[in-house]
Amino acid sequence: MKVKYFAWVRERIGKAEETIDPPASVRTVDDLIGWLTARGETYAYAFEKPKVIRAAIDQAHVKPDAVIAGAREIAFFPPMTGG
Amino acid sequence: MKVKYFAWVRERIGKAEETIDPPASVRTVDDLIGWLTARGETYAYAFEKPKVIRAAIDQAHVKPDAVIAGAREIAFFPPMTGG
Amino acid sequence: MNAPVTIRIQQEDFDTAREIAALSRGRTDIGAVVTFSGICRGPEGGDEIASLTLEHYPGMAEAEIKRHADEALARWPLQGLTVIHRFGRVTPGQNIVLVVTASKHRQAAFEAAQFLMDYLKTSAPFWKQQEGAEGKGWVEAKTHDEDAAARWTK
Amino acid sequence: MNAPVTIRIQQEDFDTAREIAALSRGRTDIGAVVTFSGICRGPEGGDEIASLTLEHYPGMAEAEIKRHADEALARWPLQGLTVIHRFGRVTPGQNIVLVVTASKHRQAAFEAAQFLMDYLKTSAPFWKQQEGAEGKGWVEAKTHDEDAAARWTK
Repeated sequence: MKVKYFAWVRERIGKAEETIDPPASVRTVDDLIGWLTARGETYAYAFEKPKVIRAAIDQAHVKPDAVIAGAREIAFFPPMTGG
Repeated sequence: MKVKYFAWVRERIGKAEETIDPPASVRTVDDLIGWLTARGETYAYAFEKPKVIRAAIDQAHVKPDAVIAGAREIAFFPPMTGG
Repeated sequence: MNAPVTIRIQQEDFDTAREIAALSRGRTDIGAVVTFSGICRGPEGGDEIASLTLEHYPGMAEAEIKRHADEALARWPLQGLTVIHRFGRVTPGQNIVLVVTASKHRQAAFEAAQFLMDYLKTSAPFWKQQEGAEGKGWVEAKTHDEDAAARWTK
Repeated sequence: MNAPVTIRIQQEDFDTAREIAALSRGRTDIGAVVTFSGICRGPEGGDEIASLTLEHYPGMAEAEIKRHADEALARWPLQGLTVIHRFGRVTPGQNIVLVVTASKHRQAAFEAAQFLMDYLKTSAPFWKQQEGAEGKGWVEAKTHDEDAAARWTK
Protein backbone atom coordinates (compact mmCIF):
# COMPACT_ATOMS: atom_id res chain seq x y z
CA MET A 1 0.00 0.00 0.00
CA LYS A 2 1.25 3.46 -0.90
CA VAL A 3 1.53 6.14 1.81
CA LYS A 4 1.89 9.86 1.06
CA TYR A 5 2.93 12.65 3.38
CA PHE A 6 2.35 16.37 2.96
CA ALA A 7 3.53 19.68 4.42
CA TRP A 8 5.30 19.35 7.78
CA VAL A 9 4.42 15.64 8.07
CA ARG A 10 6.41 15.15 4.88
CA GLU A 11 9.25 17.35 6.13
CA ARG A 12 9.50 15.56 9.47
CA ILE A 13 9.45 12.07 7.96
CA GLY A 14 11.86 13.20 5.28
CA LYS A 15 10.03 11.68 2.34
CA ALA A 16 6.95 12.42 0.27
CA GLU A 17 5.79 8.84 -0.22
CA GLU A 18 6.69 5.21 0.31
CA THR A 19 5.26 1.75 -0.06
CA ILE A 20 4.51 -0.12 3.15
CA ASP A 21 3.20 -3.54 4.09
CA PRO A 22 1.77 -3.39 7.63
CA PRO A 23 0.64 -6.60 9.36
CA ALA A 24 -3.04 -7.57 9.42
CA SER A 25 -3.32 -6.39 13.04
CA VAL A 26 -3.08 -2.80 11.72
CA ARG A 27 -6.77 -2.31 10.93
CA THR A 28 -7.52 1.40 11.14
CA VAL A 29 -5.91 4.72 10.27
CA ASP A 30 -5.18 5.13 13.98
CA ASP A 31 -3.50 1.72 14.10
CA LEU A 32 -1.40 2.70 11.09
CA ILE A 33 -0.27 5.91 12.80
CA GLY A 34 0.81 3.82 15.80
CA TRP A 35 2.62 1.34 13.57
CA LEU A 36 4.41 4.10 11.64
CA THR A 37 5.31 5.92 14.87
CA ALA A 38 7.18 2.79 16.02
CA ARG A 39 9.29 2.80 12.85
CA GLY A 40 11.69 5.46 14.05
CA GLU A 41 12.39 8.94 15.33
CA THR A 42 11.33 10.83 12.21
CA TYR A 43 7.94 9.11 12.25
CA ALA A 44 7.54 9.60 15.98
CA TYR A 45 8.21 13.32 15.48
CA ALA A 46 5.74 13.60 12.59
CA PHE A 47 2.99 11.83 14.54
CA GLU A 48 3.80 13.18 18.01
CA LYS A 49 0.35 14.82 18.21
CA PRO A 50 -1.85 12.25 16.43
CA LYS A 51 -5.01 14.30 17.00
CA VAL A 52 -3.68 17.05 14.75
CA ILE A 53 -2.98 14.68 11.87
CA ARG A 54 -5.54 14.40 9.07
CA ALA A 55 -5.79 11.34 6.86
CA ALA A 56 -7.19 10.46 3.46
CA ILE A 57 -7.82 7.05 1.96
CA ASP A 58 -7.79 6.94 -1.82
CA GLN A 59 -7.96 10.75 -1.92
CA ALA A 60 -11.00 11.17 0.32
CA HIS A 61 -10.92 12.51 3.89
CA VAL A 62 -11.39 9.82 6.56
CA LYS A 63 -11.64 9.67 10.34
CA PRO A 64 -8.99 7.96 12.52
CA ASP A 65 -11.22 4.89 12.97
CA ALA A 66 -11.52 4.32 9.21
CA VAL A 67 -10.57 0.78 8.16
CA ILE A 68 -7.57 0.69 5.83
CA ALA A 69 -8.22 -2.72 4.25
CA GLY A 70 -8.33 -2.44 0.48
CA ALA A 71 -6.82 1.06 0.39
CA ARG A 72 -4.48 1.75 -2.50
CA GLU A 73 -3.22 5.09 -1.21
CA ILE A 74 -3.26 6.52 2.29
CA ALA A 75 -2.15 10.11 2.96
CA PHE A 76 -1.24 11.92 6.18
CA PHE A 77 -1.08 15.67 6.51
CA PRO A 78 -1.66 18.63 8.87
CA PRO A 79 -4.95 20.58 8.86
CA MET A 80 -5.43 22.25 5.48
CA THR A 81 -4.57 25.92 5.01
CA GLY A 82 -5.50 26.60 1.41
CA GLY A 83 -7.80 29.22 -0.05
CA MET B 1 -39.55 75.33 -4.35
CA LYS B 2 -38.48 72.93 -7.06
CA VAL B 3 -40.27 69.60 -7.44
CA LYS B 4 -38.86 66.68 -9.43
CA TYR B 5 -40.63 63.57 -10.63
CA PHE B 6 -39.08 60.26 -11.67
CA ALA B 7 -40.04 57.05 -13.48
CA TRP B 8 -43.81 56.50 -13.78
CA VAL B 9 -44.59 59.45 -11.53
CA ARG B 10 -42.82 61.63 -14.11
CA GLU B 11 -44.58 59.87 -16.98
CA ARG B 12 -48.03 60.27 -15.44
CA ILE B 13 -47.56 63.93 -14.57
CA GLY B 14 -45.97 64.54 -17.94
CA LYS B 15 -43.04 66.58 -16.74
CA ALA B 16 -39.72 65.93 -15.02
CA GLU B 17 -39.70 69.03 -12.83
CA GLU B 18 -41.45 72.26 -12.05
CA THR B 19 -41.38 75.14 -9.60
CA ILE B 20 -44.30 75.37 -7.20
CA ASP B 21 -45.39 77.74 -4.47
CA PRO B 22 -47.79 75.91 -2.15
CA PRO B 23 -49.61 77.83 0.63
CA ALA B 24 -48.31 77.76 4.20
CA SER B 25 -51.01 75.26 5.15
CA VAL B 26 -49.09 72.65 3.14
CA ARG B 27 -46.69 71.58 5.90
CA THR B 28 -45.61 68.02 5.21
CA VAL B 29 -44.74 65.80 2.28
CA ASP B 30 -48.17 64.19 2.70
CA ASP B 31 -49.84 67.61 2.57
CA LEU B 32 -47.90 68.40 -0.58
CA ILE B 33 -49.05 65.16 -2.25
CA GLY B 34 -52.64 66.15 -1.40
CA TRP B 35 -52.14 69.66 -2.77
CA LEU B 36 -50.55 68.37 -5.97
CA THR B 37 -53.28 65.76 -6.40
CA ALA B 38 -55.85 68.55 -6.45
CA ARG B 39 -54.05 70.29 -9.32
CA GLY B 40 -55.45 68.06 -12.01
CA GLU B 41 -55.99 64.67 -13.52
CA THR B 42 -52.38 63.88 -14.35
CA TYR B 43 -51.35 64.56 -10.75
CA ALA B 44 -54.31 62.61 -9.38
CA TYR B 45 -53.24 59.67 -11.55
CA ALA B 46 -49.60 59.89 -10.44
CA PHE B 47 -50.52 60.04 -6.77
CA GLU B 48 -53.54 57.70 -6.85
CA LYS B 49 -51.81 55.34 -4.42
CA PRO B 50 -49.98 57.76 -2.12
CA LYS B 51 -48.58 54.95 0.04
CA VAL B 52 -46.52 53.68 -2.86
CA ILE B 53 -44.92 57.06 -3.51
CA ARG B 54 -41.45 57.74 -2.10
CA ALA B 55 -40.18 61.24 -1.44
CA ALA B 56 -36.85 62.96 -1.00
CA ILE B 57 -36.12 66.41 0.36
CA ASP B 58 -32.88 67.94 -0.86
CA GLN B 59 -31.77 64.54 -2.19
CA ALA B 60 -32.31 62.56 1.01
CA HIS B 61 -35.10 60.04 1.59
CA VAL B 62 -37.86 61.31 3.87
CA LYS B 63 -41.07 59.93 5.38
CA PRO B 64 -44.53 61.27 4.44
CA ASP B 65 -44.73 63.28 7.68
CA ALA B 66 -41.48 65.16 6.96
CA VAL B 67 -41.87 68.95 7.13
CA ILE B 68 -41.18 70.66 3.82
CA ALA B 69 -40.38 74.14 5.17
CA GLY B 70 -36.98 75.28 3.94
CA ALA B 71 -36.69 72.59 1.27
CA ARG B 72 -35.06 73.65 -1.96
CA GLU B 73 -35.86 70.50 -3.90
CA ILE B 74 -38.52 67.88 -3.31
CA ALA B 75 -38.69 64.71 -5.38
CA PHE B 76 -41.42 62.11 -5.82
CA PHE B 77 -40.85 58.67 -7.28
CA PRO B 78 -41.90 55.00 -7.13
CA PRO B 79 -39.99 52.45 -5.03
CA MET B 80 -36.45 52.14 -6.34
CA THR B 81 -35.51 49.24 -8.62
CA GLY B 82 -31.81 49.79 -9.23
CA GLY B 83 -28.90 47.44 -8.71
CA MET C 1 -6.09 53.03 7.14
CA ASN C 2 -6.07 54.10 3.52
CA ALA C 3 -9.39 52.92 2.09
CA PRO C 4 -10.06 54.51 -1.29
CA VAL C 5 -13.73 54.82 -2.26
CA THR C 6 -14.76 55.15 -5.90
CA ILE C 7 -18.36 55.86 -6.84
CA ARG C 8 -19.43 56.43 -10.42
CA ILE C 9 -22.80 56.79 -12.08
CA GLN C 10 -22.23 56.50 -15.78
CA GLN C 11 -23.87 55.64 -19.07
CA GLU C 12 -20.89 53.76 -20.50
CA ASP C 13 -19.92 50.20 -19.65
CA PHE C 14 -17.28 49.38 -17.05
CA ASP C 15 -14.37 46.95 -17.06
CA THR C 16 -14.42 44.73 -13.98
CA ALA C 17 -10.76 43.74 -14.34
CA ARG C 18 -9.68 47.37 -14.55
CA GLU C 19 -11.67 48.23 -11.43
CA ILE C 20 -10.17 45.33 -9.46
CA ALA C 21 -6.72 46.43 -10.58
CA ALA C 22 -7.38 50.06 -9.70
CA LEU C 23 -8.31 49.01 -6.18
CA SER C 24 -5.52 46.53 -5.53
CA ARG C 25 -2.58 47.42 -7.77
CA GLY C 26 0.65 48.04 -5.93
CA ARG C 27 -0.86 47.07 -2.58
CA THR C 28 0.14 44.10 -0.47
CA ASP C 29 -2.27 44.65 2.41
CA ILE C 30 -5.31 43.22 0.60
CA GLY C 31 -6.04 39.54 1.12
CA ALA C 32 -9.53 39.34 -0.36
CA VAL C 33 -11.32 41.04 -3.23
CA VAL C 34 -15.00 40.38 -3.88
CA THR C 35 -16.78 41.64 -6.98
CA PHE C 36 -20.45 41.63 -7.77
CA SER C 37 -21.57 42.27 -11.33
CA GLY C 38 -25.25 42.77 -12.02
CA ILE C 39 -26.12 41.90 -15.59
CA CYS C 40 -29.23 42.53 -17.69
CA ARG C 41 -30.96 39.20 -18.22
CA GLY C 42 -32.70 38.23 -21.42
CA PRO C 43 -36.13 36.77 -22.08
CA GLU C 44 -37.22 33.83 -20.01
CA GLY C 45 -40.33 31.70 -20.19
CA GLY C 46 -42.31 33.57 -22.81
CA ASP C 47 -41.64 37.18 -21.91
CA GLU C 48 -39.25 38.89 -24.22
CA ILE C 49 -37.09 41.56 -22.67
CA ALA C 50 -35.37 43.40 -25.47
CA SER C 51 -33.76 45.98 -23.21
CA LEU C 52 -33.81 47.82 -19.91
CA THR C 53 -33.67 51.57 -19.56
CA LEU C 54 -32.31 52.84 -16.26
CA GLU C 55 -33.45 56.22 -15.02
CA HIS C 56 -31.76 57.81 -12.03
CA TYR C 57 -31.86 60.90 -9.86
CA PRO C 58 -28.56 62.67 -10.54
CA GLY C 59 -26.94 63.99 -7.40
CA MET C 60 -29.08 61.97 -5.04
CA ALA C 61 -27.89 58.68 -6.58
CA GLU C 62 -24.26 59.55 -5.82
CA ALA C 63 -25.16 60.86 -2.35
CA GLU C 64 -27.11 57.73 -1.38
CA ILE C 65 -24.37 55.40 -2.58
CA LYS C 66 -21.73 57.50 -0.80
CA ARG C 67 -23.73 57.30 2.42
CA HIS C 68 -23.87 53.52 2.24
CA ALA C 69 -20.23 53.27 1.21
CA ASP C 70 -19.32 55.24 4.33
CA GLU C 71 -21.50 52.98 6.42
CA ALA C 72 -19.79 49.91 4.94
CA LEU C 73 -16.38 51.40 5.80
CA ALA C 74 -17.57 51.98 9.36
CA ARG C 75 -18.97 48.45 9.75
CA TRP C 76 -16.23 46.37 8.13
CA PRO C 77 -12.43 46.67 8.03
CA LEU C 78 -12.17 47.41 4.32
CA GLN C 79 -9.09 48.38 2.33
CA GLY C 80 -11.21 49.99 -0.38
CA LEU C 81 -14.45 49.78 -2.30
CA THR C 82 -15.84 50.70 -5.71
CA VAL C 83 -19.45 51.09 -6.80
CA ILE C 84 -20.36 51.77 -10.42
CA HIS C 85 -23.98 52.00 -11.55
CA ARG C 86 -24.95 52.57 -15.15
CA PHE C 87 -27.91 54.53 -16.44
CA GLY C 88 -29.51 54.64 -19.87
CA ARG C 89 -30.31 51.69 -22.10
CA VAL C 90 -28.77 48.26 -21.58
CA THR C 91 -29.47 45.07 -23.51
CA PRO C 92 -29.40 41.45 -22.28
CA GLY C 93 -25.91 40.30 -21.37
CA GLN C 94 -24.72 43.85 -20.64
CA ASN C 95 -23.53 45.12 -17.28
CA ILE C 96 -25.74 47.20 -15.00
CA VAL C 97 -23.87 47.51 -11.72
CA LEU C 98 -20.51 46.67 -10.21
CA VAL C 99 -19.47 46.50 -6.57
CA VAL C 100 -15.87 45.72 -5.62
CA THR C 101 -14.77 45.37 -2.01
CA ALA C 102 -11.25 44.74 -0.74
CA SER C 103 -10.24 43.66 2.73
CA LYS C 104 -7.60 41.71 4.58
CA HIS C 105 -10.08 38.91 5.19
CA ARG C 106 -12.78 37.33 3.07
CA GLN C 107 -15.72 37.63 5.45
CA ALA C 108 -15.56 41.44 5.54
CA ALA C 109 -15.24 41.68 1.75
CA PHE C 110 -18.20 39.33 1.18
CA GLU C 111 -20.47 40.97 3.74
CA ALA C 112 -19.72 44.53 2.65
CA ALA C 113 -20.43 43.65 -1.00
CA GLN C 114 -23.77 42.07 -0.04
CA PHE C 115 -24.67 45.02 2.16
CA LEU C 116 -23.94 47.48 -0.64
CA MET C 117 -25.92 45.48 -3.19
CA ASP C 118 -28.92 45.11 -0.87
CA TYR C 119 -28.98 48.87 -0.37
CA LEU C 120 -28.44 49.68 -4.02
CA LYS C 121 -31.53 47.58 -4.79
CA THR C 122 -33.79 49.30 -2.28
CA SER C 123 -32.40 52.73 -1.56
CA ALA C 124 -30.40 54.13 -4.47
CA PRO C 125 -32.69 56.24 -6.68
CA PHE C 126 -32.65 54.18 -9.88
CA TRP C 127 -35.66 52.87 -11.78
CA LYS C 128 -35.73 50.18 -14.44
CA GLN C 129 -38.08 50.29 -17.36
CA GLN C 130 -38.20 47.15 -19.44
CA GLU C 131 -39.01 47.08 -23.10
CA GLY C 132 -40.14 43.90 -24.80
CA ALA C 133 -42.47 42.45 -27.37
CA GLU C 134 -45.47 43.67 -25.36
CA GLY C 135 -44.23 47.22 -25.01
CA LYS C 136 -42.69 49.13 -22.14
CA GLY C 137 -43.26 48.71 -18.45
CA TRP C 138 -41.66 49.79 -15.19
CA VAL C 139 -40.07 47.02 -13.16
CA GLU C 140 -41.78 46.62 -9.80
CA ALA C 141 -39.86 46.67 -6.53
CA LYS C 142 -39.52 43.25 -4.95
CA THR C 143 -40.42 42.44 -1.36
CA HIS C 144 -37.49 40.05 -1.07
CA ASP C 145 -35.13 42.93 -1.85
CA GLU C 146 -36.64 44.91 1.04
CA ASP C 147 -36.20 41.86 3.26
CA ALA C 148 -32.59 41.45 2.18
CA ALA C 149 -31.82 45.08 3.06
CA ALA C 150 -33.68 44.82 6.39
CA ARG C 151 -31.32 42.12 7.70
CA TRP C 152 -28.53 44.70 8.01
CA THR C 153 -30.51 46.76 10.50
CA LYS C 154 -31.09 43.84 12.87
CA MET D 1 -30.03 23.93 -16.88
CA ASN D 2 -26.61 24.29 -18.43
CA ALA D 3 -24.22 25.06 -15.58
CA PRO D 4 -20.59 24.75 -16.67
CA VAL D 5 -18.09 23.93 -13.93
CA THR D 6 -14.42 24.75 -14.34
CA ILE D 7 -11.86 23.59 -11.77
CA ARG D 8 -8.16 24.18 -12.23
CA ILE D 9 -5.18 23.64 -9.96
CA GLN D 10 -2.28 25.44 -11.54
CA GLN D 11 1.07 27.04 -10.88
CA GLU D 12 0.56 29.99 -13.22
CA ASP D 13 -1.48 33.09 -12.44
CA PHE D 14 -5.07 33.50 -13.58
CA ASP D 15 -6.93 36.37 -15.19
CA THR D 16 -10.14 37.18 -13.32
CA ALA D 17 -11.64 39.10 -16.24
CA ARG D 18 -11.03 36.21 -18.61
CA GLU D 19 -12.67 33.78 -16.20
CA ILE D 20 -15.73 35.99 -15.78
CA ALA D 21 -15.97 36.29 -19.56
CA ALA D 22 -15.56 32.53 -20.04
CA LEU D 23 -18.47 31.93 -17.70
CA SER D 24 -20.85 34.58 -18.98
CA ARG D 25 -19.95 35.33 -22.59
CA GLY D 26 -22.78 34.89 -25.04
CA ARG D 27 -25.28 34.12 -22.29
CA THR D 28 -28.26 36.23 -21.35
CA ASP D 29 -29.59 34.06 -18.52
CA ILE D 30 -27.06 35.29 -15.95
CA GLY D 31 -28.12 38.18 -13.74
CA ALA D 32 -25.39 38.09 -11.12
CA VAL D 33 -21.70 37.20 -11.14
CA VAL D 34 -19.72 37.12 -7.91
CA THR D 35 -15.96 36.73 -7.84
CA PHE D 36 -13.68 36.13 -4.90
CA SER D 37 -9.95 36.63 -5.33
CA GLY D 38 -7.64 35.52 -2.54
CA ILE D 39 -4.39 37.44 -2.62
CA CYS D 40 -1.07 36.90 -0.84
CA ARG D 41 -0.69 39.63 1.77
CA GLY D 42 2.60 41.29 2.59
CA PRO D 43 4.30 42.00 5.92
CA GLU D 44 2.23 43.52 8.66
CA GLY D 45 3.24 44.61 12.11
CA GLY D 46 6.75 43.33 12.50
CA ASP D 47 6.65 40.09 10.61
CA GLU D 48 8.03 40.14 7.12
CA ILE D 49 6.42 37.71 4.75
CA ALA D 50 8.52 37.56 1.64
CA SER D 51 6.52 34.79 0.01
CA LEU D 52 4.15 31.88 0.43
CA THR D 53 4.71 28.43 -1.00
CA LEU D 54 1.59 26.40 -1.58
CA GLU D 55 1.82 22.64 -1.46
CA HIS D 56 -1.11 20.49 -2.57
CA TYR D 57 -2.17 16.89 -2.95
CA PRO D 58 -2.57 16.39 -6.70
CA GLY D 59 -5.64 14.43 -7.58
CA MET D 60 -7.29 14.81 -4.21
CA ALA D 61 -7.29 18.63 -4.50
CA GLU D 62 -9.29 18.45 -7.74
CA ALA D 63 -11.59 15.74 -6.32
CA GLU D 64 -12.38 17.69 -3.13
CA ILE D 65 -13.09 20.90 -5.02
CA LYS D 66 -15.25 19.01 -7.52
CA ARG D 67 -17.23 17.46 -4.67
CA HIS D 68 -17.95 20.88 -3.18
CA ALA D 69 -18.69 22.39 -6.60
CA ASP D 70 -21.31 19.68 -7.11
CA GLU D 71 -22.74 20.38 -3.68
CA ALA D 72 -22.94 24.10 -4.49
CA LEU D 73 -24.79 23.29 -7.74
CA ALA D 74 -27.23 21.13 -5.77
CA ARG D 75 -27.83 23.79 -3.10
CA TRP D 76 -28.12 26.93 -5.22
CA PRO D 77 -29.60 27.65 -8.67
CA LEU D 78 -26.29 28.46 -10.36
CA GLN D 79 -25.66 29.11 -14.04
CA GLY D 80 -22.01 28.16 -13.68
CA LEU D 81 -18.99 28.28 -11.41
CA THR D 82 -15.23 28.40 -11.66
CA VAL D 83 -12.61 27.57 -9.03
CA ILE D 84 -8.91 28.09 -9.66
CA HIS D 85 -6.31 27.43 -6.99
CA ARG D 86 -2.63 28.04 -7.52
CA PHE D 87 0.26 26.04 -6.09
CA GLY D 88 3.93 26.85 -5.86
CA ARG D 89 5.50 30.13 -4.78
CA VAL D 90 3.52 33.37 -4.65
CA THR D 91 4.71 36.76 -3.47
CA PRO D 92 2.72 39.55 -1.75
CA GLY D 93 0.14 41.09 -4.05
CA GLN D 94 -0.13 37.95 -6.20
CA ASN D 95 -3.24 35.85 -6.63
CA ILE D 96 -3.75 32.58 -4.76
CA VAL D 97 -7.32 31.54 -5.43
CA LEU D 98 -10.30 32.54 -7.55
CA VAL D 99 -13.94 31.58 -7.21
CA VAL D 100 -16.51 32.80 -9.73
CA THR D 101 -20.20 32.03 -9.38
CA ALA D 102 -22.97 32.97 -11.78
CA SER D 103 -26.69 32.89 -11.13
CA LYS D 104 -29.92 34.57 -12.08
CA HIS D 105 -30.07 36.24 -8.68
CA ARG D 106 -27.46 37.76 -6.43
CA GLN D 107 -28.18 35.86 -3.23
CA ALA D 108 -27.38 32.47 -4.78
CA ALA D 109 -24.19 33.78 -6.37
CA PHE D 110 -22.99 35.35 -3.10
CA GLU D 111 -23.82 32.36 -0.92
CA ALA D 112 -22.32 29.79 -3.26
CA ALA D 113 -19.08 31.77 -3.50
CA GLN D 114 -18.85 32.00 0.30
CA PHE D 115 -19.63 28.31 0.68
CA LEU D 116 -16.91 27.34 -1.79
CA MET D 117 -14.34 29.60 -0.13
CA ASP D 118 -15.15 28.31 3.35
CA TYR D 119 -14.63 24.74 2.16
CA LEU D 120 -11.50 25.55 0.20
CA LYS D 121 -10.02 26.94 3.42
CA THR D 122 -10.79 23.91 5.56
CA SER D 123 -11.17 20.92 3.30
CA ALA D 124 -9.16 21.26 0.09
CA PRO D 125 -5.73 19.66 0.57
CA PHE D 126 -3.48 22.70 0.28
CA TRP D 127 -0.87 23.86 2.77
CA LYS D 128 0.81 27.24 2.99
CA GLN D 129 4.40 27.67 4.03
CA GLN D 130 5.48 31.22 4.64
CA GLU D 131 8.96 32.46 4.17
CA GLY D 132 10.13 35.65 5.80
CA ALA D 133 13.01 37.35 7.54
CA GLU D 134 12.88 34.75 10.31
CA GLY D 135 12.92 31.76 8.01
CA LYS D 136 10.24 29.38 6.88
CA GLY D 137 7.19 28.19 8.75
CA TRP D 138 3.93 26.39 8.02
CA VAL D 139 0.79 28.51 8.36
CA GLU D 140 -1.48 27.15 11.08
CA ALA D 141 -5.13 26.35 10.45
CA LYS D 142 -7.52 28.87 11.97
CA THR D 143 -10.45 28.00 14.19
CA HIS D 144 -12.55 30.75 12.64
CA ASP D 145 -12.19 29.06 9.26
CA GLU D 146 -13.54 25.83 10.75
CA ASP D 147 -16.42 27.83 12.23
CA ALA D 148 -17.13 29.48 8.90
CA ALA D 149 -17.32 26.12 7.15
CA ALA D 150 -19.47 24.61 9.93
CA ARG D 151 -22.27 27.12 9.32
CA TRP D 152 -23.16 25.40 6.04
CA THR D 153 -23.92 22.12 7.78
CA LYS D 154 -26.42 23.66 10.20
